[in-house]
Amino acid sequence: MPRLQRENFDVGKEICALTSKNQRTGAAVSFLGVVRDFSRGEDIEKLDFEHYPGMAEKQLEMLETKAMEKFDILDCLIIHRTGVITVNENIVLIIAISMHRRVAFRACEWMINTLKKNIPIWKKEFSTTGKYWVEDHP
Amino acid sequence: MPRLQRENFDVGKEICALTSKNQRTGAAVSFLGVVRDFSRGEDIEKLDFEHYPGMAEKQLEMLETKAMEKFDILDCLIIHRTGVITVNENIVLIIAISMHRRVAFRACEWMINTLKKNIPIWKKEFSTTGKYWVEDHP
Amino acid sequence: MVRVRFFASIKEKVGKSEIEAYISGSETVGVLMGRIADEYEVKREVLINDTLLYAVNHNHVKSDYLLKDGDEVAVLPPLSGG
Amino acid sequence: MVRVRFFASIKEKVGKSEIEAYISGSETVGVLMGRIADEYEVKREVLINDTLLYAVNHNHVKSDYLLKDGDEVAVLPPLSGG
Repeated sequence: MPRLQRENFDVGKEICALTSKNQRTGAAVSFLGVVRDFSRGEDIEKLDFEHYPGMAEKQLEMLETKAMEKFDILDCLIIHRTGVITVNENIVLIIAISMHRRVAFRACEWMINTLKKNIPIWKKEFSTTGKYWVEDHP
Repeated sequence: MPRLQRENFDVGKEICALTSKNQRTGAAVSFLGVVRDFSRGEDIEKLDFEHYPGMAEKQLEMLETKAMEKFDILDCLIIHRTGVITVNENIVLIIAISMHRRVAFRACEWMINTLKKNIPIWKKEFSTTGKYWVEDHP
Repeated sequence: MVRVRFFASIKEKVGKSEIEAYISGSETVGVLMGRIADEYEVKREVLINDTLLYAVNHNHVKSDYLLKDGDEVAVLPPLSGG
Repeated sequence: MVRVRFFASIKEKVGKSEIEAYISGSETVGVLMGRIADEYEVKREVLINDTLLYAVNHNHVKSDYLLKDGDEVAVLPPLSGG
């Protein structure tokens, strides 16, 4: 079950919880997105994440379900934070576990790419010169 | 600096230590290898990892250096355990951090693939029916 | 009657996070957007352009999707999660 | 004189983890392996086959690598780390 939450998460605890639930696990691939101090030539102070309540959760659930159907993985998990997040803090964590590593890499990368395209979440950047909604896909 | 160690490692702590050293970090991709309970049709009890002291450390250092040269990543880390490891325990952790996610995925997967080909480490499987050295690349 | 929700930059441009709108018979998302733009005096390009996505009842739809009474419509500016 | 180290399955087959061997003038890793097989009474295929890797002074080398006095040679069965 995906989670959309204000609080931070513990990366190691989440990976461990997933792998220890499934003794067949041979590989766990994770993607952690964190706030960079620099974006589009500007120094970043913080980000503010808005989401579409209801739809974001539903689409995240569909994303996990599709990943399980599309790839030969044992389990997966998506956690995305909302609200204000400062430099070097965690934004998003995606984990895929599998018997063999290749599919875990493919599934994890596919999930973060698809999340960026499909999940109704928006990021406002607060830089030293102003604030603006990010409206492209770097 | 890579590490070859008997003790377990804390996945979250290692990822965090790497990302917090570099404020430009936008993405951290990690690969965690754990002991599966099942391999080649047999139930596994434990693995025993032997390595070539001196050469394994040196080749792991070269692997990190090459990854830094080959991919646009900010940093990377390889930790591999030695000795006896039981089911569901950690074997190896590989982390790549970068500004943008794509290169971190490429670098992390390249490192684990290259580790399996080049680093003088050998795994003995102890199954319910016997023990044997693993001599292929699944 | 449908509920229409705006997010992020669109919300700031329209000046509202949600409105209610009557729909007449078989109306598409695109046609409704045109009417809303006129009524709320924003340029049509704000609500109708290639970078926007639309959703009805939490599912992604195209602008030719036919609305029915009670639908929740949403205008999604370019997504930037992750 | 060179030091020769064996690991994993090779160590078990040869029955030793390391030996010392004299080398005569310009001898390759492959030639040395043949001599060791004869001397320690293991089949040549144990020390010379396509699945093995060789290392000299901690670097991967091919079997035609020319040894010199003081080298540390290692016979590496198929690797299985990770």
